[in-house]
Amino acid sequence: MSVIEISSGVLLALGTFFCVTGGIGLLRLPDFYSRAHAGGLPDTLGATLILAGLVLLAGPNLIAVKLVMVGVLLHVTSPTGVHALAKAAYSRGVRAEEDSSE
Amino acid sequence: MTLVLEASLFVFLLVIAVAITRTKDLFAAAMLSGIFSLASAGLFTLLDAVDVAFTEAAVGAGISTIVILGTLSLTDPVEIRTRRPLLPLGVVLLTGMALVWGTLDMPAFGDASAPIHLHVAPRYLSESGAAIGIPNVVTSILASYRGYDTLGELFVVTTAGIGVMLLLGRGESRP
Amino acid sequence: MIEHLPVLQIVIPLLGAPVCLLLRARGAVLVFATAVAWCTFAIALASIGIVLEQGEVVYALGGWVAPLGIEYRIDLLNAFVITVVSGVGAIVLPIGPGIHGHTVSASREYLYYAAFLLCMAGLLGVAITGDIFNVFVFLEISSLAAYTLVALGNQRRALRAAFSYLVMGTIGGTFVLIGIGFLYQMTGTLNMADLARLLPAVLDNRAVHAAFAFLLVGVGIKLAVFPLHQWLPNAYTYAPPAVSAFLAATATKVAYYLLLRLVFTIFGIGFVFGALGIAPLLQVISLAAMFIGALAAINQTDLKRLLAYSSVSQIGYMTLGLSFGSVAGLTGGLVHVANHALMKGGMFLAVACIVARTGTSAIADLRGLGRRMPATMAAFALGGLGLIGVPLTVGFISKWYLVLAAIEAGQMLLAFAILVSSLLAAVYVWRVVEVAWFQEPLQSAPHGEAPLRLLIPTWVLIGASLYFGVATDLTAGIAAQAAEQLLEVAR
Amino acid sequence: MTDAQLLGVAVGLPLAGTLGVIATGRRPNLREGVTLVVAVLTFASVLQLLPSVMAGARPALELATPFPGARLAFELEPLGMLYALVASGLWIVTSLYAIGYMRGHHEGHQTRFFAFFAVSIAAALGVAFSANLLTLFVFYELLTLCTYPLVTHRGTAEAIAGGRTYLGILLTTSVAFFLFAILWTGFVAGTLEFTPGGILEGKIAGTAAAVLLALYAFGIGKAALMPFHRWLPAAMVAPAPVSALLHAVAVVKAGVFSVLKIVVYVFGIDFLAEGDLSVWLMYVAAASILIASIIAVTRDNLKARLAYSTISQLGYIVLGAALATPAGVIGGGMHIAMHAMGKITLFFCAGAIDVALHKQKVSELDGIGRQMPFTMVAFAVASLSIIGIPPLGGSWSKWYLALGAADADRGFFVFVLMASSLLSIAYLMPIVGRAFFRPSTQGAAPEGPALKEAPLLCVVPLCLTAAGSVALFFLAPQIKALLAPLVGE
Amino acid sequence: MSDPGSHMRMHEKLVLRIVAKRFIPFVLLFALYVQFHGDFGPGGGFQAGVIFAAGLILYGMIFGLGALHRVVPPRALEVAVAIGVLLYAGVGVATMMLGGNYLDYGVLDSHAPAHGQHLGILLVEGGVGITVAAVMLTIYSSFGGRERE
Amino acid sequence: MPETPVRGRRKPQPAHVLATFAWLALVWWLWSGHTEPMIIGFGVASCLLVVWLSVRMEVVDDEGEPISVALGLLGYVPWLLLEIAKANIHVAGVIWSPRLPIRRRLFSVPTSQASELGNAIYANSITLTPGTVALDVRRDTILVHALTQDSQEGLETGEMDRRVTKLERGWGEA
Amino acid sequence: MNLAGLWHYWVVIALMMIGMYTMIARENLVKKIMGLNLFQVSVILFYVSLGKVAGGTAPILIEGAPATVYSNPLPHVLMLTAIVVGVAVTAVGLALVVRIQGAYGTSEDAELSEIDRADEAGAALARGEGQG
Amino acid sequence: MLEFASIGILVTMSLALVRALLGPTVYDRILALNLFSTKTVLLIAVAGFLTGRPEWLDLALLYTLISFISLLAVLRFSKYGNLGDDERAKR
Ligand code: NA
Ligand code: NA
Repeated sequence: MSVIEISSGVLLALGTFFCVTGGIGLLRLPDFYSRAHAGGLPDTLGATLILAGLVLLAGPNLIAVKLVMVGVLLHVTSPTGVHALAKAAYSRGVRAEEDSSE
Repeated sequence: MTLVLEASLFVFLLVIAVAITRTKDLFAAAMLSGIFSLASAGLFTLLDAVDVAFTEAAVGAGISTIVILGTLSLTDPVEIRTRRPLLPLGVVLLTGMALVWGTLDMPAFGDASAPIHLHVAPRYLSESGAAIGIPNVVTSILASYRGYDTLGELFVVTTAGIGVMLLLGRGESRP
Repeated sequence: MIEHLPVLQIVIPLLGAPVCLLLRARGAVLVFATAVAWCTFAIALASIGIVLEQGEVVYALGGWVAPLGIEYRIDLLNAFVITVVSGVGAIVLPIGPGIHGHTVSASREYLYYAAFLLCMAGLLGVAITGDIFNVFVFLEISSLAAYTLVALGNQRRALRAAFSYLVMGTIGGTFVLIGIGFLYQMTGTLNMADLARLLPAVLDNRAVHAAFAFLLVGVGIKLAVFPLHQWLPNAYTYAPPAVSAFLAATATKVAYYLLLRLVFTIFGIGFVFGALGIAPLLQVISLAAMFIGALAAINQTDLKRLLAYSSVSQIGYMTLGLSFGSVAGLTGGLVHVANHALMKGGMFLAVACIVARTGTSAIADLRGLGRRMPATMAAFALGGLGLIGVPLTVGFISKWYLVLAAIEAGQMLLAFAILVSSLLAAVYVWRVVEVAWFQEPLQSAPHGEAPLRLLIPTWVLIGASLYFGVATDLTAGIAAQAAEQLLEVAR
Repeated sequence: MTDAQLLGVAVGLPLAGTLGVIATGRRPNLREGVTLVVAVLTFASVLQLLPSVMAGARPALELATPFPGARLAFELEPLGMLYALVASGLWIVTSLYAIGYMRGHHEGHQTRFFAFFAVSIAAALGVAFSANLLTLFVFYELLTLCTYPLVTHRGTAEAIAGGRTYLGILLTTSVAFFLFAILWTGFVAGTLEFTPGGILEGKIAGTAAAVLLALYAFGIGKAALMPFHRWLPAAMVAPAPVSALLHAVAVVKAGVFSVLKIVVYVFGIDFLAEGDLSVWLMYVAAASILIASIIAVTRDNLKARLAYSTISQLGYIVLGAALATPAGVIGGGMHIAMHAMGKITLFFCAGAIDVALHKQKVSELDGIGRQMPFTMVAFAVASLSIIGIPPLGGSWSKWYLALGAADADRGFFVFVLMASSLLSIAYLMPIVGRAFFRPSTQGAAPEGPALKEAPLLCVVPLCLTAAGSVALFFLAPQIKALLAPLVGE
Repeated sequence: MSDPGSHMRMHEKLVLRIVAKRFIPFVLLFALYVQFHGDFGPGGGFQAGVIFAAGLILYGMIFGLGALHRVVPPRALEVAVAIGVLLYAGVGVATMMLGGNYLDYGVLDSHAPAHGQHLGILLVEGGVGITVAAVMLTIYSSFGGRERE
Repeated sequence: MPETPVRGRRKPQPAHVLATFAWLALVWWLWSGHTEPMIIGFGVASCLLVVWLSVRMEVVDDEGEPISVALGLLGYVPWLLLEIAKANIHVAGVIWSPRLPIRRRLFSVPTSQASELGNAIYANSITLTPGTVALDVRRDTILVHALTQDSQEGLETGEMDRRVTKLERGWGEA
Repeated sequence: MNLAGLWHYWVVIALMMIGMYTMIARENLVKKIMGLNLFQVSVILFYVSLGKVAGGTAPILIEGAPATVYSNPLPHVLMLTAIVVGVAVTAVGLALVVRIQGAYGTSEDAELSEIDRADEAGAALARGEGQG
Repeated sequence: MLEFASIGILVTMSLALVRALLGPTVYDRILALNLFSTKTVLLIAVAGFLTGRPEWLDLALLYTLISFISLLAVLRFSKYGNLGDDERAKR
């Protein structure tokens, strides 16, 4: 196994970890707004790490460029989407639970 | 590994399909049917049908979902259900059994010696390179060998467009 | 250019639609679309001539020889069906959508003509192609256009009728698609002639049986064969009258054509009647359609609905003709395709005349209309005589062959049943005749005939149904030849 | 003009007359003029054919070939000649009568009436001329359809109901049995052409042939064989000229004519006689004769009584056909003419009484002989002809029928004929008796106008036909000569 | 469904608007890329048409149907529907004129049939793209142009 | 259809048009990888078509084509990615923690950006960073939902705000 | 018979039937259209499964690798058409739903039937009165 | 490692699906389904490498694009006040 393969593997593993974490968060967290936070996890760091892992595997070529593009696209659309969603929920009266203190 | 992927996607599809049928919230159902298309497109990719996946993603998850949502915004977005229909269930079970029965003699999934892979398809794969000169055999067949089908397909789209225009107007003002 | 006639047959009406979109002006579109429709009809007539002269005509689209590409394969059977469809289309199209009611505003009439041309082109495409998947594509073109056209009726129930039609039609289309899939899986080809060549080797495979079943049910839905007919009555009742006339005269006919192709060309009678032995089943279904359809027609209070149920019944005759698997039976079924198109098309147009003047098609409102609109009601009555099968009308010709086929097959009871069911037609036709002629007109009854724009096409169709009741070279003559060809292929 | 062309002209003239009637519908005198002229011309053209047919010619005219091997064509033979002569000849007098009746009765829709009347005659001539079963069937059905508007002419609920029965029975029997039988025949024999000696011999087994004969006998509903006779009384709602046409000439005679023709030219009398295939039909005909006669006796409505009389008399002709002996067939054929002449007179009289006195019931007719002497004398003459008393036409046909029964060694049917004659005396003569020998009980003024005949246009025709009944007695030998070729003589 | 956007004040969807402005040109470009690379990989006229329409639909959803109609007037859409179809079918007519069968692109280049094929495919895929995009947009604006009755 | 006055639309400047074209051309080139003249030709034509349409759509302006931020982004994005990574780890810890130590809050943070584009970048950055979600962007504040106290405090330091403002500096009119 | 090699098809069939069931059993018209979509996508899946060759790859020719096994391209072509048909039917169907909602105020089949029945009864009543 | 990643992604998708089915509000569902679709993108990318033909990342681009547009469409067109309630919104 080359260095590239190893580092790619690490990146993939980490990315996968964050993805699954996001999924679990989506289930565990108690209300919509909290889940919105978890929903961002897999799209940001998780996706970035996985795509980075793949870029390493692909090597410097068009494929890598497209992987990067997918990543960039995700980074633009994901927060915009989550923001729009949260905003819509908020403006249509989904109540945001607030915890008194830690 | 592909098998695991395929199986998981199939399970997703089944779950989503049942959810679509069961949910009374039509917005949720609309989103689910978009997701259904997306997941099935994933499956198409695994089954080597990249062109189909591409199209299904754009159409099923994109346009169809938008049109369904547009309809929902003009209708009541919650379904009411008054009866438990046994007849449809019977019809569906019968149809399903007929289909399963029909598959029993069929060549196994992926069998390269199935008649389907032996008669015309190999000629497309072997001849299209020289005759047409583009790598995507799907495009070669689509636009040339069966270009007439595609013309028909285009007219299907046109007909739908004319139909919607006739029924709803062109959108510039209500009829 | 003569060798390109087969493809022009389809491409000309197809291209008519986008040109309508470009022209847009009401008068120009009407003239243009009419010209296109008549041109299509002329080509169809020419094709019959060519086929009679040279035999089967094959045209490889894209220059790709089948099974690599799609081919058109015209024999007498296609030529016959195509002529019927384009003929009725040419006569009915100029009527337009707006004689009564204003579901289509004048500024959008061009869309109606475009949809009409597409519907016609789709039906023609189904009838002409030699590729089974191409059938599906064109079937969907015509169906989509038909759903839309039905929805243009001036009552809100037209919308629901169109929706049910769409749901049923889509199930039918999808079943056809599934059937094609099985066939393709077992043979590797989509070309009909190629399928006919390859299928015998795999006929005992269950996939092929399933393919046949799904194709049969799918086409059966489009054909509105009993008990898959539920979509038809409402669709024909609430559609604009000209659309009812066109669809009743053509859409189910093309489905019937498809059924013939499946049974005789693709699967072969050896399989269908021999191995599967579905003739008795088909006969039971046909008889049920003939009687239940006619009895339902008798019970209707609306003229269009009456005609719609009558269509269900008449479709039974066609499938019955098929079930004998004999030349006489096929001739009967096939000639009834043309004959029923003329009669039913003419009668629906007569209803269009009535609706145009009275605004209603309720039978009770026809009182005394025979005196106020004699030409219209005479057309209706003559068409009705055809449905009954009175001599000197086309209906008699069809019945003749069908009964002969039954006697030939030694099925005397069946022959008797055909005759008796045609008497039921007398009941529902006569109900209308009595109301129209032997009751006093309502005060609100109109004075004066329907506009000529409607009356002329009505009489053209009814006149043809009388003419072909005597001179049968073009109908029964060709149908008989087509039947012989079809059975020759099957043997 | 060749004979073949004359065939076309004879059928075409009434059709052209229809158009003329419609075209001149706004001017009644002109319209009736057209009717009369056309009627005379039609009769003339039919008459012109007589010499050649008598001389053995068989003029033929091809019309169309809707089915391979089954054409629409005319071919005139003796039986058809006779029927055509009766139909077209009586059309003239009926037209005259109809003019008087319709005007006297102030009926509506007269244009429609005369138009359909003309078509009916065309159809009847088509039946007479038909060269094969297909042509026969076509014109037979046409006749049904174009007489329907005549039956329902008045448009009352009763008329519509009567029309329904009329159309229902005639259509049902013709489509379900007659057409079936024709197709069966075509399938078995390979041809539908009327051929001397028949086309079925050797092609069909005995039992099947009997069934086929039954299909024909009952399928030809116009022959009013019981139990498919109900249409005839039901059609009584029609105006009198229609009844006259329907019940004396065109329609019922088309039925029995068809039966005769099928017996002679499809089965062949030898085939029928040899196999005893038609014995059952003799009994059915006999039953029809007797039962209808008995019912006739019980009817008080004059037209209904005449209608049942017709059913009974039609049974004679069917019986003649079923006997399948030369004398039987000749008698049957002859009775077409004899009964036509007599019965049309009776219906004319019934209509005249209705027009003049507005009476429809036998029981109301006491003493009307004095008010309507011409009418009632004609009635008496015609009755005697129907009963079969010389020197009236009816006696000849009954004679031949009885002879036929005797030839077949079936004495029972001789007895039936006798019994039926007695019954016909019972239902006809009382009317004459009432009219002449009973005092007028009803009517506001017994001493009112002494003479109250119907319009002249009604009375003259009925006198003519009564005279015709007498004339036929003397023409019987010629008729026999005309019909002789039917039985190979 | 009223005019998307008219009832939501623009600054309320600031983020969407800004992202969309950045985004839409690339969606359209992506569509054209798919159009012209269908020979080499997945995609082609149909997919391109849909994506192109999706880009414009995105515009319509955020800036309003009125804005969309200013960019692509409904009548222009109708004409585009016709033109695309006519382009496709017209190629067929052209091949007929050049002596081939209908849609036999080989005759488009008498020296190199394969090149003719390629050319034909490009043309007809173009026709597909135009019509599909126009129809999809028409459908969207037909639904979007209605108000709840 | 009522005319909807659209705020934030500006007449496109030649520089913006050029920049758009450049971006599109670059992206095409990255996507395509084909060097045949024909495909290149299609590429140029496609870019021109899209530019033309974009101008028609009035999406080619400072907001759509933020030339001026391009350079600033080079500095900002790495910082943001780092922040995101840190926040990710933080939230992941929370999610995996058995007692789910969350403390949800709704609060507003002031914004110091002059332009709407700046606001948008700030809001998206907030949302991108796990633990905080921008709910509503107003003229000079953003309503934020925070998952934990740490997340809230991290945002309330105002560092992200300052960096975004710095990013948009030198923009001129906004 | 190779049952293990057929499960793909069976799952696809199950999906089809769910779609068909939704299409014919559900009363909400939009739901019916969703069922229609499910049904058609499943059929597409069926065809695509037919076209799969074990160990094959997408039928886009790889230059310089003549021995590559490709899956059958024809089902893919056919299904592109089927997808188009599907979206066309969906659009027209939903346009009808919108019009029905506009005309009746509901898009539930049961309610629609009720309204139609009431209409018919009303019309019959009116006619009866007209005669009397 | 690719296998591991794809299984991880599948697990995430399943979790998202569960949340989509559980709701309770429409926004929860939208959120979950959006997550599901973006994970499909990753899955496609990974699967491309797994099956040896990674060059169709156009597909992944398309998916991202489409799911974004769909999400906006959902938000744009969903306008009921009473969210995620299974009672009839009106009538
Ligand atoms: Na392609
Ligand atoms: Na965040």
